[in-house]
Amino acid sequence: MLKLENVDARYEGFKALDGVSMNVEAGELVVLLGANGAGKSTLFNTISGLLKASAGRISLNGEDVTGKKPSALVQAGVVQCPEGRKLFPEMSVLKNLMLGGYVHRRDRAGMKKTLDHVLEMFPILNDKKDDAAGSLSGGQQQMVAIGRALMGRPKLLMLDEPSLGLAPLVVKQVFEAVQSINREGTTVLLAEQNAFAALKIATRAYVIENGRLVMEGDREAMLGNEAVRKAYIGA
Amino acid sequence: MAEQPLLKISNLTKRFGGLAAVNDVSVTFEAGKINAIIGPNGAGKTTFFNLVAGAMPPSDGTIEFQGMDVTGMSPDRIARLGIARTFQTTMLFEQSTVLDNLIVGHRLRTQSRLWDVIINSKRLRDEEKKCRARAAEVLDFVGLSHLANRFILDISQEERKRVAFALAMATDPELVLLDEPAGGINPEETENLASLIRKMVRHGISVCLIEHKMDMIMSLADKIMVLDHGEKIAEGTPEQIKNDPVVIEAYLGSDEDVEA
Amino acid sequence: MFLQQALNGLTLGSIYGLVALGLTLVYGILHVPNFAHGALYMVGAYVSYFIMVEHGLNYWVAMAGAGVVVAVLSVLCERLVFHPLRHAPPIHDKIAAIGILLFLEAVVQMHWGADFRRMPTPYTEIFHFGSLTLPAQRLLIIVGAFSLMGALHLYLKKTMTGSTIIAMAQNREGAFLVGIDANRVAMMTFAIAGFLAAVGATLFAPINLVYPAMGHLVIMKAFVIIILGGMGSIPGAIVGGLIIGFAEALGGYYLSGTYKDLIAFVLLVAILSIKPTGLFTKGVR
Amino acid sequence: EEVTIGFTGPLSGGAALYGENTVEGLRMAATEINEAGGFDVDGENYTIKIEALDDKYSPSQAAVNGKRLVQQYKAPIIFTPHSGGTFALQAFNERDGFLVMSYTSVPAVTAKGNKLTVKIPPNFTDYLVPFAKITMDRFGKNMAVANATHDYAKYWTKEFVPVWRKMGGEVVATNPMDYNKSADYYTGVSKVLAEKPDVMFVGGASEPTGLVVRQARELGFKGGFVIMDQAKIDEVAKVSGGLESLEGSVGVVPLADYNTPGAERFVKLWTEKHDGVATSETAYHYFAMYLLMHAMQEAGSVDDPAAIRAAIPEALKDVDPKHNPYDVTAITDDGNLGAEPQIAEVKDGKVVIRETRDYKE
Amino acid sequence: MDRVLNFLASPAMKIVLLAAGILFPLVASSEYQIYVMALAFIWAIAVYGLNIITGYCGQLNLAHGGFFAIGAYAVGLLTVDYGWAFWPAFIAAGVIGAVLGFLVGIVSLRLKEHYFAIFTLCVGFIIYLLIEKWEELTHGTLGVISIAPPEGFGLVDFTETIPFYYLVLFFLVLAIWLISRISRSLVGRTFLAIRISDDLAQSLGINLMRNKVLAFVLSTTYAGLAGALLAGVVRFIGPDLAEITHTFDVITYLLVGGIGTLMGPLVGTLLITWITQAVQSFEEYRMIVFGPLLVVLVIFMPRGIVGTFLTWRGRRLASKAPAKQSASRVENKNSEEAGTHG
Ligand SMILES: Nc1ncnc2c1ncn2[C@@H]1O[C@H](COP(=O)(O)OP(=O)(O)OP(=O)(O)O)[C@@H](O)[C@H]1O
Ligand SMILES: Nc1ncnc2c1ncn2[C@@H]1O[C@H](COP(=O)(O)OP(=O)(O)OP(=O)(O)O)[C@@H](O)[C@H]1O
Ligand SMILES: [Mg+2]
Ligand SMILES: [Mg+2]
Repeated sequence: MLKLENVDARYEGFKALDGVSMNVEAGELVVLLGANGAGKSTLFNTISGLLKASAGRISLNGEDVTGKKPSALVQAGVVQCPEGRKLFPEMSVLKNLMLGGYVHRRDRAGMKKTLDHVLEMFPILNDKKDDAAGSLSGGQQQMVAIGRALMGRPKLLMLDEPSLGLAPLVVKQVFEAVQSINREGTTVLLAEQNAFAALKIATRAYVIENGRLVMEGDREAMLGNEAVRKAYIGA
Repeated sequence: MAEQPLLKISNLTKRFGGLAAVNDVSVTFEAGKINAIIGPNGAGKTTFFNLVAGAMPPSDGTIEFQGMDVTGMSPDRIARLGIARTFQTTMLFEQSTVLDNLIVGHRLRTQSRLWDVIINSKRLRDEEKKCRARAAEVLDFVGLSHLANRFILDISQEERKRVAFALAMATDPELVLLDEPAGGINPEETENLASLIRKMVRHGISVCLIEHKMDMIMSLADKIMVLDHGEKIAEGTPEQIKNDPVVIEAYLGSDEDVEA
Repeated sequence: MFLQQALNGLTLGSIYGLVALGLTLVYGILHVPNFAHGALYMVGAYVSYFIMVEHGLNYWVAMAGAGVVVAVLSVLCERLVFHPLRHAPPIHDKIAAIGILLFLEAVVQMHWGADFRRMPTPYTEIFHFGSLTLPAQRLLIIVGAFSLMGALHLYLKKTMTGSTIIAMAQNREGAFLVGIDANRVAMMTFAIAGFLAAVGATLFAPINLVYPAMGHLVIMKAFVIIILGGMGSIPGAIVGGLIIGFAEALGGYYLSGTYKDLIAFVLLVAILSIKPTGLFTKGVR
Repeated sequence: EEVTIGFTGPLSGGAALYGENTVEGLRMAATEINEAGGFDVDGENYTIKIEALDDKYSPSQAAVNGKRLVQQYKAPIIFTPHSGGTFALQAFNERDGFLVMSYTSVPAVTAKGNKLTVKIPPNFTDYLVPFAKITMDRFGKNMAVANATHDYAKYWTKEFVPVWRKMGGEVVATNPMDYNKSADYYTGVSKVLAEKPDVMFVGGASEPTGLVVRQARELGFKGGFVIMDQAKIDEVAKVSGGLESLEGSVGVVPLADYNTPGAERFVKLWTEKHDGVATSETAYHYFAMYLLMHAMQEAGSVDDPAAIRAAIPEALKDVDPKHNPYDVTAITDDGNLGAEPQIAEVKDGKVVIRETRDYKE
Repeated sequence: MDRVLNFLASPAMKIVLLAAGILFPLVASSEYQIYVMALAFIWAIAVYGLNIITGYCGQLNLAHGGFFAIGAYAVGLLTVDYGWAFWPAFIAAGVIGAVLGFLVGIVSLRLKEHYFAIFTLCVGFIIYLLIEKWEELTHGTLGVISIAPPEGFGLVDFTETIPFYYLVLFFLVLAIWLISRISRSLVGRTFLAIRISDDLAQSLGINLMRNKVLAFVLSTTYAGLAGALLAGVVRFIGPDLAEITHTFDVITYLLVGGIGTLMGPLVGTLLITWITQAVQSFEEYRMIVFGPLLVVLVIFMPRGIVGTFLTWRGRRLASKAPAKQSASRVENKNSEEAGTHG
């Protein structure tokens, strides 16, 4: 479904992605592991068009999407739930969610359905739906961000550290939610620090280090890999 | 010290409009201990810190620090009394060097005024030396001496967290409040950070921290307070908290495996 | 007499409100006060003058023409100046806006000179209601301004496209990520703001004069208004416009004509001294 | 040889047109003089070069320009069309040695005893009695003051109100308005009209004055207007809705209606090369340039400002009437050029010319 | 090349600049140039004032021109209406600037960001309107005529351009010296902390109000004294001095030179002053050039001339230094003013 070939990305002079090639098949749940600053967010931003790849090629279902605008990618079904949430802080939670469905704005019934689904997944948002998103706690905001991404009814959902700052109980819920989203047919690309929980629901995983993909493997292989355990799972 | 708690909170309440972000919380923290605050998102943990640090006035209740009523004091006065804090999102002076960032941390222990600057008084020269020395000292303490002349822009996330610790330490605090110090860093670094926190306590600084990383909290804390919907729902040792059905229900969840 | 002054206040208030609306919208996107907005207002008046007086076309054609021209100009400012500066610290946008202002004034002055010009109105009737005098043009100003404000309010609140403007204002990247084409939204906002400024100027010009410095005081008052009303708030801009309009008309009449222009500013200073975030803003973390 | 005559005034910003008009007067005269082969002083032939610098109406910029004109361009004479510029130049003109030709009616310019200053326009005080008499006789004794707020307007009010009172009149309302900044005059105009005046004293720049007149009429005012000399009746009429709206007003005579051969010739000269209306400031500067040429000849020097200043009374006699649209004939010791101006009254929809001397008490 | 760069940023450069300032009257081709230079120095002092509150402390003050005018009017009114001599009036101008700065500061500095900017914009406008309308005090639109010049001593006569030039140069050097002291001291670091974040500064025990007000008072004192000097040389002032355009001018000088840098205010002021003089002959067309120039400058040289130079030099030094992985991303590395700009 998604294919990257030798993609580079730069911040001014600094090469943050170096020859990244990866392949995500439809229906997979692929986890991206990496230390801080390894380039996970950079990779996501490059895929979703916020950053321009300085070399290489990105294609979606065989179609070249390198250098496309983010709005075009969302239209094509690639939705990112970004690190740092990037909510609309002074808008109500509900408005935030509705805007998540911006590309489906003509399909009111469909939007309503997705909205119900999201509110069911995060009931607290229902209580807070008229509050300004910026007044929510960190974790609540994270839920809004995930919910907003789901409202775009993604074909490929990219989640950048969705568990950041979440309580264990909520983390668990989030992972369950991700898993069920994936089961319902959405391809998921997940960047996580919480490697163990992520791998448990993954089909496959990549490890990124200093902007390079250094390892790839399916769930069992990864969970069993000594180096991975040591670096990302701890103990 | 022993008879007098370091921090004594009574009936602390903070309302935002109709919402009680912190609701009638009473708790005491002992000196020389690591006290943790946990709770679901939006439970009011950061708000609790904001109240203690004076960043916002409470709607109700009192805060006593070392036997002194500090309720409603301005944050800078509270800092001078010996409460330092770090923020949930690390704030540093990106375009200065690590050392330059830290020098101002000791400013509150100095007396120099504009007049001293104009006449270049001895006091000013002494104090600048003192601030510099203190900066070097805390940098050494957090183990980053080798980065003294690097720019904040150039150092890693975990190093920034350490610099933020050092900055708080530079104020010569009795108590430091750490808001999710291990947010966004990997397990190995988390462990390093935990040892740093232990080291702070060994040096006579009391610590109060907010974290969601349970394994870290459980191994680190002497005492844990659990907040939910602004209310204190439990308090006790890690052992007690782990097994408290109320906490499990509200926060931890019954399935242990997500904590791996 | 009170009613007459109230009517004057309403006239002034609706023009101020219209200009402030554009300003508040652009503020939302730029996050800085756009000092060039007053110059757009001025250019709007000149374009109308050009179409109507120099080419003898109809008043409404002139208004539409000015609206379009200034909208395009406003979009150009966004593309050429503010877009490249979107990551710069706020002070830079302000300076750049001043640069635009100097430039536009100089261009207008080069072409038309600095003298006062007069734009006639096709509506010269004067209505009398008892002791109340209401020239048709003033009626037009009030009705025109309020219909525009109403329409804009509905557009922003009720349509998804309207929401995108607000979304953009709050988080650019966030807007990108839900599939909003941020550039288009920014351009649209600037276009609307420019259009409003030009229409406001065309409405107001017939009862005033057209000259290169005509935007200065209006824009200062518009700043006061958007602060009073809370930056980025549409109803705030309208209410703020009315407050200032009435304060000036009534204050100028009952208190002091000499210090009339001070009223708006003193009001602002007083209000902000008591409530540092303006009248209508909600506290948000 | 070339003599440089300096000018500092507003050539950009809100007052640019005014500034341009004044320099244009100098340029017209200089071009004529140069095309006629220059002029002779002490056996040497000279042409004139006008060096005009922009000061945006700012006094400190005028001072900078003054320094530059004197030192870089060696100008013995500097024109400036505003009081602020004049005051700033007066801080050093005696020391640095240049003559200030000031186009402003502000009395303080010559009242402070500066020896090298000439004030070009006539004293507006000559207008006061005739203005008051004509309007009072026709409409009544109650006057409302609704003129502008800038310095010149204030001088006028200060002088005019006592004259009006002395002649038995009363001031029923005083509400000067900022003609250059106000967004709307309705408030101010309705405020003074509430006191039911017979006569309104208005005036500032012509166009805003026209607006004030227009709005007064809209609000039902039927009396006459005393129009301060800064505003020109013909231009006021364009905004206020024609001469009919000015019925019963008094003001200065538009240059085009002025009854001197110099004025007629000047207006013709102007309309050959420019569009728009010839203004008095241009005509006065045109005259002043000729006056100075003759003064240099009388003084026998192009670079001794004191001598040039001293020669002006003589030079006044030398100026050809065709170069003297306003028939300026005298200069006071303080340096005020003087003329006996004419007055315009709007009567039955027409401008009627009156002589000031007919109204002396 | 590097040697030149290092020299340009070294203390020796300051001595060279000072020498140039002292020698300028000897090489100037006319008194006019000296006069312009003296005026530019006066404005530069005002710009240094703005740099304290805006460059170091991060609060955009749009009333700066108003305080400049207040200083000028203090001298004008005290000497003309109350018969004071210049020097006492000059000191009074500084004090009045400080006191009014204090009063405005304690009200306005509670506001954040644009609210502060627009609030001060309005304060500036109120100052202007008061000067224009409050005739009993200020002479209104008539302005203040015949202001006393600074009294000289012995053979020195400050109504002469060259002695006045040296007088202004003296004050300018004093102003820069004080700022360089402050910016490197604990006080300056405190301002910087506030610029970066109010919350962080407070948590470090910094009293926000006290420090912001201090910076504000310093800046208005600078503005007041600069205005006083202007009144002493031009000797006539009108309300136009308080117009908002002067604030914009001052900000432009600051930005062009480099906000938050030590030499930026001087460089910016001198450069623009001389460019303005040079394009005088374009008369009204010059804004057509100047406006876009300003835009281009902020887009392509956002740190101003001095800031850009320091950054560029920093990059160069960094790239020469033993290769560090991230060295190329260093935004801003320089020894001279590391702590004071950004
Ligand atoms: N805007 C930027 N400008 C310059 N360098 C950047 C920028 N954003 C990221 N980088 C650098 O690029 C590298 C990769 O960063 P990235 O944010 O992609 O890492 P990450 O794997 O997502 O880390 P984290 O776990 O902290 O989110 C890091 O060295 C980082 O410092
Ligand atoms: N300034 C504010 N105005 C209004 N509501 C606020 C404000 N600050 C916090 N709140 C509300 O108070 C509650 C507690 O927030 P707080 O930030 O203290 O939570 P927290 O426990 O730190 O959560 P997290 O673990 O997610 O950071 C939340 O519901 C939040 O929406
Ligand atoms: Mg990341
Ligand atoms: Mg929190």
